[in-house]
Amino acid sequence: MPTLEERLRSVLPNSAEFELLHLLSPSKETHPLVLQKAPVRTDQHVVKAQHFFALASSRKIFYALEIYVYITLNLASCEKLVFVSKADTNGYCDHAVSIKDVTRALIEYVSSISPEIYLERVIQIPERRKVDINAITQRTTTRRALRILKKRHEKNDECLARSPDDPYCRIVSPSSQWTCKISLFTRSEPQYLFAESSQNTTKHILPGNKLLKWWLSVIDDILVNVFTRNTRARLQIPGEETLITRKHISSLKGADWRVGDIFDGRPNDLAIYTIPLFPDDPKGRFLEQLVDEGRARKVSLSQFWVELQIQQEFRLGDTVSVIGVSGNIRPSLCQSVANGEIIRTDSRKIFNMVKSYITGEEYNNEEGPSDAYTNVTDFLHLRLDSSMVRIKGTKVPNKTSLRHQDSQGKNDFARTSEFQPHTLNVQLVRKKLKK
Amino acid sequence: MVEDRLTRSLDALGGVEDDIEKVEKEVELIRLSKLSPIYERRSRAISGVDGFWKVVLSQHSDFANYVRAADLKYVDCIKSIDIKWLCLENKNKDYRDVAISFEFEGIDGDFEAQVVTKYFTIEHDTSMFKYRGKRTEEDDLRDQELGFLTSKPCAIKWPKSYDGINPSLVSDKTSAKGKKDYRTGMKSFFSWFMWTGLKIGKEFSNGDGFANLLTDDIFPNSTKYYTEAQVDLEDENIDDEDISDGPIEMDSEESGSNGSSDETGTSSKKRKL
Amino acid sequence: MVEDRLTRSLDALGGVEDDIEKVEKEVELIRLSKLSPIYERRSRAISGVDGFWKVVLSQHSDFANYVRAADLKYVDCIKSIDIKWLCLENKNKDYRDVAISFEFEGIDGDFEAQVVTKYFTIEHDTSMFKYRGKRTEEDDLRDQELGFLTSKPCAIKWPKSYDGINPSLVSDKTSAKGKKDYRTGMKSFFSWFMWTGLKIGKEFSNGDGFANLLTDDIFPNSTKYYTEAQVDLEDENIDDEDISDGPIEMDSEESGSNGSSDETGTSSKKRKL
Repeated sequence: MPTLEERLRSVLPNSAEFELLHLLSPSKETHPLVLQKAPVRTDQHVVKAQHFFALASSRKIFYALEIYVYITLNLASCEKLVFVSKADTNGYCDHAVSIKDVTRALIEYVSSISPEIYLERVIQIPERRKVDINAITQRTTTRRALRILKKRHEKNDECLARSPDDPYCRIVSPSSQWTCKISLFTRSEPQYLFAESSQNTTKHILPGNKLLKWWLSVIDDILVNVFTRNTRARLQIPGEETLITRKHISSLKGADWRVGDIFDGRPNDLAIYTIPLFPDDPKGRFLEQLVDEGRARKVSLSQFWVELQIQQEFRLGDTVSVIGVSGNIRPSLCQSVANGEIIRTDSRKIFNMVKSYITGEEYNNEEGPSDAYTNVTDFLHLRLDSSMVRIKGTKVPNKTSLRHQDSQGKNDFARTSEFQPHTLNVQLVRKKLKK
Repeated sequence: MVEDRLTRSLDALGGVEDDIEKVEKEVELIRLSKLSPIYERRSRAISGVDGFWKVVLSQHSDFANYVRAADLKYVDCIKSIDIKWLCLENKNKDYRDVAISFEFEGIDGDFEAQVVTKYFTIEHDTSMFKYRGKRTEEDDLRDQELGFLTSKPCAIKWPKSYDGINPSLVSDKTSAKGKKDYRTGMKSFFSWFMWTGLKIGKEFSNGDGFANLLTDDIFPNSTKYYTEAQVDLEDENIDDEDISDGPIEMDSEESGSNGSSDETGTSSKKRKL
Repeated sequence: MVEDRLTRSLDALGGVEDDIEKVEKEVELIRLSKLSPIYERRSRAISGVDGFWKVVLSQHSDFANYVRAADLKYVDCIKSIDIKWLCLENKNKDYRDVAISFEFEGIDGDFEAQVVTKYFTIEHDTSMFKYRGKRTEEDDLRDQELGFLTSKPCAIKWPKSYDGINPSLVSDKTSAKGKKDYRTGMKSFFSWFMWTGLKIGKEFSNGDGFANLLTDDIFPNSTKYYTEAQVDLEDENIDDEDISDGPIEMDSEESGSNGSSDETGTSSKKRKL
C-alpha cells in the first residue's frame, strides 16, 4: 500500500521539494447525516472528523484541501462518507504542479483509510455520554473547575491527567465490511481557503462548467483506481436538462456513471428525509430554509433539485453540480495510516488554530503564503513537537506537458490547476479593526 | 511543600472569583440605581418620537429570531417598553430580576390595546423544573451556582386573528391539525408571556434568551438602534455577510515601488479562528 | 407643533445619552477602584500556579491572532501580567488609560529576563497622526468624539534569535531581503512594545486591538481562561463551523402519537436567518 508520501511523490514534479501538512481533527459523535423520520436508534453511531491538507513549496503555502469524513455505524453495517468540502490554490508556486493529480491522490488516500482509524477515540454527544461530574467541560463554572483541579492535585494527579474513565469512548467497528461514498458540490468561486488570493494575477479561476469537468475527471480517476467495478457514480446539475447533464458523463471511464444522486431517494420522497446535511453546504442551507418557511414537509426530492437552482446563492448561468460516488474500496487497497503522516490534534481548538494560520492569512501578495508557512512551521515545532512532511517529487514530465509548459511558462500551473469546488468559507471573514 | 503552595493558590483564586462576583453585583446595583431615573427620563422623550419602538424592533437583527414573522404586525403596535430592576426596591432580589412592561396600541376589531407586565426571577433550585428536556446533571450544577431565569405566566389578550392557534383556544390537541395549530401558537411572541422557564421543550422556546435580549441589549441601547436604523443602509456593513463580500482591500505595497521600506502593510485585520 | 415635539424629544434623547455616558464612566471608575485591590490579591495567587499565563495565553484563541507563531516561545516566558488603571491615581485620566506590565523569565544566551511596562493614553486630537493610512475625515470625527488609543514606544530587549528581523538592527531596508526582514519583525509581539497608534500602516498593526484584548478580556478573565484550558472534554459547538452543521430541528408532530400534545420542540436555540 502506498503511503501518503509515496502517493504524492509520484504526482509532484521530479526533484522539486515540497512540504505537506496533514491535520486530522479529533473524531466526534454527531447527528445522522440525513434527518431521520423516526427517533434515532441507540445502536446507531455517526462519527465525524476533518482532514486538512496544505502543500508548500519554497517556504510558501500554495494549496489546501478540506475534507470531512463521516462514519455511520449500524449493528451490521458500516458506511464511510468522504465529503470534499473545499479545495483551493493561490497561485504562489514556482513549479508546474498538477493540482488535479495532487487532489486525486489525496482523496484516494482519504477514501482508502479504514474506518477504525476514526473510531479509536471519539467525543460522544453530550446526551449519550455518562456525565462525570469530576470532569471539566465547557459547561463547568470557573469556581467548580478550580475545586476539581485542586482535588486532582491533592490526589496527586497531574492536572491534565484524564480521570480514570477516559471521557473519550472507543467505538469498535462491527465488521471489516464497509461501504464508501464520496460527495462534493462544485461551484466556481474566486477563493475558498485563501482569502484575497483572487488578487494574485497568476491565479486563474475556472468557470463553473470547466470546474465541473475538472472535478468529474478527478472523481472518475478515483473511481477507476480504488473502487470496485460495481460502484455507482452520479452527477446532478440542479435545474439542468437530463440530456445535457448526461453529456458531461458520457465519455468518462467509470462503469456506472448516471444522472442522479447517491442519496437513494425516489423523486417523490420528501427532500428533508433524503438529502444529507454537510457543514457550510448550500444544500443544507436550502433545507433549513424549507424548515423555516414551513415547507419541509411538502418539497419532494425532484422539486428540491429544481428549486435549489433558483436559490439566490447560485449565480445565474454558472454551472453548479453535485457529484456522488457510492460503492466499495477494493479490499486490497484499504489501509491503515503510517506513522508520521498524520498530525492528530487532541482538541479541535488546536486543530482550528493550526488551520487558521493558513485560512486566516491574506493572499493578495507573497507575504500571505510565506507568513502562513512560517507560522504553521513554528507552531508545529513549538506546540506540537512535529513538522510538515518533506516530499521530493519523482514525476518525470511527459512531452506534452513539457511543451505545454514551454509555451505557457509559469502560468501553465495556474491554468491547469486553479479551481474552486465548493462554497464560500465563513471563516475567511476577518476581524475588522474595531475603533 | 510545593503541593501546598498550589493548593493554597487555587483556593485563593477561588476566593478571588467570589470577591470579583461580589464587586460586580455591588457595582451593577449602583449602576442600575443611577441609570433608573435616566431611563425614566428617556421613556418620556421616546413617547415624543412616533414609531420609536417599531423602528428599533424591526431593525434589530436578533429580535426577529425570537418571533414568528406574522407577529410583526402586533410588534408594530408596541408603543412603549419599560424595564424595572426589582433589586432597586428590594435589596434581597437578584440584580437580574426584572419586570418588563409592554404598552400595546389596539387594532380595531382584532387586537385590544393593553399594558402587560411580565416578571422574571433568578432561581437556583433545579428541582423546580417540571419538564427537563435534555438537561444534564452538569447543567443543574451550573444553574445551581449561577442561577437560571424563570417567570410567572402573565395574562395577555391575544389578537382575534390568532384564534386558530391561540393555545388556550385549541381544544383538540390530539388531531394532527390541532397539534400543529397548538405548536404554531407556542412559537408566537404572545406565548412568550406564558413562558415559565421550567418546562423545557413544552413552552415558548428560549424565553430566557428573549428576556435577556430585551433587558441587556434592546432596552439599554434603544436610542443607538433607533439612530442606526436611520443611517443610510447602503454604505454600512449591516452584518457579517456584508463584511465577507465587502470590497477587497489591497495592500498598498503591491501597487508600487513607491512604498517606503518601513511599510508594514496597511491591513488592519487580524485572523479569526 | 408636532415638529416641535419631535425636535424637543430628539434633543432630550441626546441629553439622556450624555447622562448615560457620564454614569457609565462614573460606575466604571467605582468598579475599577473596587477591583484593583482584588486583582493585586489575584496576582499573588497566580504566582503560586506555575505556568498560569502560559496556559492562559496559549489557549486563548484570539491572542494568537496578534503575534507570530515563533513569538510563542517568548510568550511562554511571561511570568506575570499586570494592568494598572491610571485613573485610579489621577482622576483626570481617561478610565481607559492603562499601564500594562509584563514580567519575562529569561532564556540563557538568547533572551534576557526583564520587566517591561507600556503606557496607553486616550487622545482626542487627530492632528497627532504621523501617518494616516486610509483614515477618513469621518474616522477623525469619530475619534475626536470617542477618543483613540495611543502609546509611548517602550524599550524591550529582543531575543538574540531575532537579530535578523529586529527592526532596529535591520540596517539595509532597501533590499528585498532587508524589507522582508523588517516587515517580519514589525509583525512580532516585540514590535507591539514600540507601537504608538499614530503611524497607521507603518508600525505593528492593530496594536490598540491587542491592548484592548489584554485589558478588557484576557486580564479580567484570566482565571476563567485558565480553567477552560483544562477542559477534559470538548463539547459540541466549539466553533461556527459546528453551528452551520447542526442537526435540523423539525417539529416532531409527525413522529407520532407518543409525543404529548403540548410538545413544542426541544430546540433551545433559534436558527439564525
